[in-house]
Amino acid sequence: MYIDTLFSIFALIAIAGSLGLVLFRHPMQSALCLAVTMISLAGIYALLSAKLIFLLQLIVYAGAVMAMIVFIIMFLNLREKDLPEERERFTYLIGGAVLLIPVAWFMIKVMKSIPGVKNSIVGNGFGSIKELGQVLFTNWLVPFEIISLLLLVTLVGAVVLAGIRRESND
Amino acid sequence: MFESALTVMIFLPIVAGALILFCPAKGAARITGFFVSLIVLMIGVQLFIDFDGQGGMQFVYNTPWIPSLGINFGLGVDGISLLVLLTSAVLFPLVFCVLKEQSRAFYANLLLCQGAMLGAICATDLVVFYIFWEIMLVPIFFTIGIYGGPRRLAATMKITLYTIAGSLLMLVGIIYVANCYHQQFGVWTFDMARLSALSLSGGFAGWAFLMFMIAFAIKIPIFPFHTWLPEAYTEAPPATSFVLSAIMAKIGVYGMIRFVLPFFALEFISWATFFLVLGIIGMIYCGIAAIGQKDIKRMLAFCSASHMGIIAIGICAMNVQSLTGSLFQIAAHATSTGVLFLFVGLMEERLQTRNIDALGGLAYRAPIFATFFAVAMLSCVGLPGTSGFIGEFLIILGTVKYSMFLGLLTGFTLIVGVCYLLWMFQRVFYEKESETSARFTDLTVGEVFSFLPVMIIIFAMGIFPQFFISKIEPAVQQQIAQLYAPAQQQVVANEISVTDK
Amino acid sequence: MEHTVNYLVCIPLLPLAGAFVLGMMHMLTCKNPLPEKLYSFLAMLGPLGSLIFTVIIFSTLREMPAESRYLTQNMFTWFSAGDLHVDMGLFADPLSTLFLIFVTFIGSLIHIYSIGYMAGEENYGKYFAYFNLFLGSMLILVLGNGPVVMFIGWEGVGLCSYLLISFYTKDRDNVLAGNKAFIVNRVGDLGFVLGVAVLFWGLHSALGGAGFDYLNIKAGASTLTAGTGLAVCLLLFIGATGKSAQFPLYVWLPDAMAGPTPVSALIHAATMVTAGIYMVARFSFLYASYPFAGDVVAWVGILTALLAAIIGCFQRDIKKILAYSTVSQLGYMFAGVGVAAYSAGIFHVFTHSFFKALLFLGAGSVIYALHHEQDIWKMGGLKKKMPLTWIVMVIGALALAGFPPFAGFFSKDEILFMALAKGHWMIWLIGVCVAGLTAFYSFRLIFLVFHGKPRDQKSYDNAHEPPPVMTVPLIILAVGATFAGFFNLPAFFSGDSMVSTWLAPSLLEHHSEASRVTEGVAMVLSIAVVLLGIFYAWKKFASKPEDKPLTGFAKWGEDKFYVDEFYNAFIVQPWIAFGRTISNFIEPNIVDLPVKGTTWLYGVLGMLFKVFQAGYVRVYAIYMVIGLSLMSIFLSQSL
Amino acid sequence: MIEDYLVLSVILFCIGILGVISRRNVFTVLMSIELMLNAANLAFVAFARLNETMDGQILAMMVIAVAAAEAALGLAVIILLHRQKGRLDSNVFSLLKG
Repeated sequence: MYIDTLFSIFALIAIAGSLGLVLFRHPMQSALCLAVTMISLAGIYALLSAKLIFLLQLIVYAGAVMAMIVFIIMFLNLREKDLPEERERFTYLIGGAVLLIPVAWFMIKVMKSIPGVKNSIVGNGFGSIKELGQVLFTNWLVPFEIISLLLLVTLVGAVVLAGIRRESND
Repeated sequence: MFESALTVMIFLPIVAGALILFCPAKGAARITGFFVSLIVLMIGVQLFIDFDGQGGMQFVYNTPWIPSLGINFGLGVDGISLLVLLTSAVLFPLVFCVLKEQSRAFYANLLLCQGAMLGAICATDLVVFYIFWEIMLVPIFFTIGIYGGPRRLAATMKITLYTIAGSLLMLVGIIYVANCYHQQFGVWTFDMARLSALSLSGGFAGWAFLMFMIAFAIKIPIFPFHTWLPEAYTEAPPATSFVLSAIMAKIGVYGMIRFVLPFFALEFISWATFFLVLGIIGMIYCGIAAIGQKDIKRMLAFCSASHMGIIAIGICAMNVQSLTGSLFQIAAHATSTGVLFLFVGLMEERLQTRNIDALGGLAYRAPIFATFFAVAMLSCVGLPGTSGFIGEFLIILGTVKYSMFLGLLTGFTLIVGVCYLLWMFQRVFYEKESETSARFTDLTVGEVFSFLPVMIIIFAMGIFPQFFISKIEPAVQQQIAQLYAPAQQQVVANEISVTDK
Repeated sequence: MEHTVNYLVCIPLLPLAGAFVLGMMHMLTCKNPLPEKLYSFLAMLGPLGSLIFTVIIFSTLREMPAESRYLTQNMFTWFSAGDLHVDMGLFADPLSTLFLIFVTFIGSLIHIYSIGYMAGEENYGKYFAYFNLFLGSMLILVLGNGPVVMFIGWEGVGLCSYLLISFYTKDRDNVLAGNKAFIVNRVGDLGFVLGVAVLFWGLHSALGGAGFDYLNIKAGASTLTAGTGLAVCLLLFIGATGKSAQFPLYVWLPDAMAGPTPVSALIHAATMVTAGIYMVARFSFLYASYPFAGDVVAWVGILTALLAAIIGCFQRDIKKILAYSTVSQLGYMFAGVGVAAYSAGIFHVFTHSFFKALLFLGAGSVIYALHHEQDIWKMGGLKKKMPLTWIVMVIGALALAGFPPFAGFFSKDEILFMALAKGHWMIWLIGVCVAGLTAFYSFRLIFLVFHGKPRDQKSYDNAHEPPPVMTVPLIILAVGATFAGFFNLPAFFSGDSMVSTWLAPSLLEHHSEASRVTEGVAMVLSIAVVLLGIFYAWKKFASKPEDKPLTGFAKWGEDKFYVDEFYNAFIVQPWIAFGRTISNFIEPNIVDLPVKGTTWLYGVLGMLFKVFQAGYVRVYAIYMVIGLSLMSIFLSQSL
Repeated sequence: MIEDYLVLSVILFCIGILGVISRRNVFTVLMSIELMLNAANLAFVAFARLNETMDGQILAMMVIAVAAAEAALGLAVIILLHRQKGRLDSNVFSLLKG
């Protein structure tokens, strides 16, 4: 029972955070809202017995990625006048919401049609690091390798893109 | 002849074309291209000699390609394709030995073009045919687009989009035919011979028939689908104009005989008059249009279109004589109009102009050139003793059988061609020498020896046509018999139903 | 009797080989030409060789029984498709042998004459190459074993005619005349080819895959249906009107005089233009069965004769006069073959070739002497300077006018008499009138050129007789023009009609008998008309000719009744204008319209859709969401 | 009930889309995309729980890796854009305009 209660609380926080992300004008505020959402999502992962994902969500997402975003926002030293004027923002928001209602409705309908089970904590190592690691390195080895390659490429790419250009290249 | 001769013939130029790109020098590329086309020529001639003229497919090569859809990589030659094959094999070395040197990519494109054309001619499987048919367009696209005249881009777009539109229609037709076979026999196949068992008519078959016809009519081109032709022929470099008019247009004709006649016999018979009239209109219309041209190449473009009209007439008249005539004319036209394009190319290289008004008196400077040009031109107007006559005569003869009145109109080919060609010859070769023409030099020894074989072929085909006709005629007989078979069956069926009542 | 021989092919092949060799030599050495003697020697080999073979053939045929007098040679199958089977073969029977004789004989003479006439010309070698080519083609035409093989020669002579008319290519008018000849001939060829095609389809069941040659056609001719047969005859006759310059296709022949004079003599008077008559006679077995076709031929012929004779009376150019006279005489021949008097028509071809070649060569000598002056009103009094030429020209004119006992008299009178005997009295009447006109214009020419006072003193002073290489052929031809008529002396003069008898196996002819009295009266009448014509010409032109501007009908006649202008205005100009219209207007604006329309449509659609391409990624995302949303609405229906 | 988790993921995803289409600030757009990835992750994990297999979680892990990569690249691009144009308005970049 307490799981459902916790889920409701986390869900509300997550939704509120995400709405904040969309609605705040300054990216810094949005970023903080996103961090809130991510942390509450981490909680939800825990409720779903995904221990490793819970950890990763906290460390990688809420930690590393958000820190990077926040860092860059601060690095660029954004002031009010740097921000784009978004007067038509609310028109778009309302229009978008109207457009998305059928999408959401359809998807929710699909989700609801899945035969559900009552959520409870699953024991015997489900979602723990060791079991997950075994699956990852037996069934998912090749995708794993590809992902690592992707990260490498990203690294190089980011350096190339954001790195300092010589004058002659411009 | 060795078993995979056709495969070699098709892929040798394609592979060589790719390799040519890595040649160190332009000259080397040209020489390599020349020798490759010479090898193809030798294979082609050997095939022609070995061909026994019994009417069936020979030199067949068949290997499964996509078994799940019944697609085979099938090649073969019969009487219908023999002369087209021979033409594209024999005349090709010419484009490498005359005319100004071009870049490596140009020669690579030409070789690719030859390979694709040979592939389309030899294919016995519809899918293989379609693939080569489309590949054929690629080198044309590049050679016109890169090496063409000042308005080349518009011309390239027009020819490419026009022909692609046609071939997409044909693709639909091909799938329809295969699907019909599948419904009737429960197997997928794209093999020509097996699909010939179908005789499609009525309903969607009519549309599929028109799709095929439009695709070929664009390629040939038959009036009123010819509007890409003047631009493309005029803007293309001479070698490409030559390839387009001498060989590629013929593959449209060939396709019509090979695919439309067997698959849609009844439809074809009911539409024949319509297309025949289109052919006549095109023949006369383009012939008259040629008179209004100042640009020799444009005039020849219309001339070519006019002659293609005659060839189309020969097919639509649907008897042995006219169809033989059409097939013969395919080769004859390549030796006359096709070669005229090369001559005009030479003229343009030397004088930097193709304007009839700027020329005059070339015959005094260049008697050999003038003589060669005149021979090709006379063959073009169908003078007996040259290659042009036999085809035209047989076509007119056949058309008279089909309909006296249409035969009369077809006969006008004798008149329209002469009018503009003589006029052009007079203005370019006779009269007073113009300033531009004074720069002209006669053919070099090398050029003379390049063109000499063609001249000999022109006369040989006019005097000993039976050498060629005897090889293709049995196949034509079969084709015609096959064409009328479904119609006769229907007649018999109707008679039976009448007697039943 | 063995009918197959293997030397027939030599007859056309010798001149053709000569043409090839000469052409090659000329083409390769035209910058620094070889000596003229070499060319003329090589050029003579072909015609003379052919002449020798012709004599052999003639003697061989004479030894054969009259009913089966023919020789054939089948070389190879030319082409065969379905049940059409055409052999490349030659066929010599009395008819073709007669043609062979005078073609090779006169051809050789004119070759000799040309050696003198063309001396010093720039393209000496080319001229003889073309001449040999012409002779070869003409011999193929005559010897061909069927209409299709004949067509090689038929077109070949047309080509040579084109090449030789436009021989002086630097002048545009000459080339235009050549073009005109070729194109007008092509119009006729259209008729010929269609005629052959219709003939084939009419006969193909009777032929049953056998060779499409005269022997088989003749054998199967009876199976033709009436309509087909008539159509064949009329279509073939269209071909004949083109080649033999009959109305309405005669217009090219007067212009063809642009060529060198020996060319006019050989091609446009003696040989090529008679091909149409040869062809009609060759198909006599068809024409004889369709009297209507024969009537058409006869009427077209006689009316052409009349028209050309009238025009000929008013011309100023010496060669044009002769050209119209040729058209007129050809009309006679057609009248002859049209009324089924084939041998009479052919005999006129034979005699005509002598006297017309003579007249042309004589005119050539005059032109040569006066340095290419062709206007008869600038000549005069040449009798003293050129007595020999004068004599032969008078002989030629008498023969042309049909004055006894010269060659033209017997042949022409035979035609007129046969027309009368077969009941075509209108044709006879017109024919007699034409005879009078002929006498008038030929003596107008003689009087203006040779009599009276010189009207151009300077060129008169320079005039001289041509060299012997030119005069000898003239003399030989003059002898021919005088005596050729006696070869076919009719029974009226107690002759044995040698030529008619010789030709009989080749032709399907029914002799009609008329009383000797009628024949005598008709003959006297035509002689009287001829004398009247000569007298009128003498009165008008012999002593004090006046070159005053012509008016009224005469003006019309001088301007050739504006036939050329009519063709120009109603066929040539519209044709060209139509060509221009097509390329400037119809092609880009009408035929290309669907293509242009398609591109326009795409352009408009592009402009339309461009509005949606704001360029902001966000906006594209919105489109995506719109699509997603619509899809969701659609999908939730089915859920 | 597990489907509640899925419904949450749908809601978050839709809010993410809303962010992408309504905002012009490139930072916010980037973060909205992150949010959408998170929503997808949630769905994966929920399905993993539903079927009691761990493949869903593996996928979620990979998505996290990809998201990290995407964030790194995205930020690099943002820096580049800011340096070139001096603005953070996505409307400035309209090279796709027809």
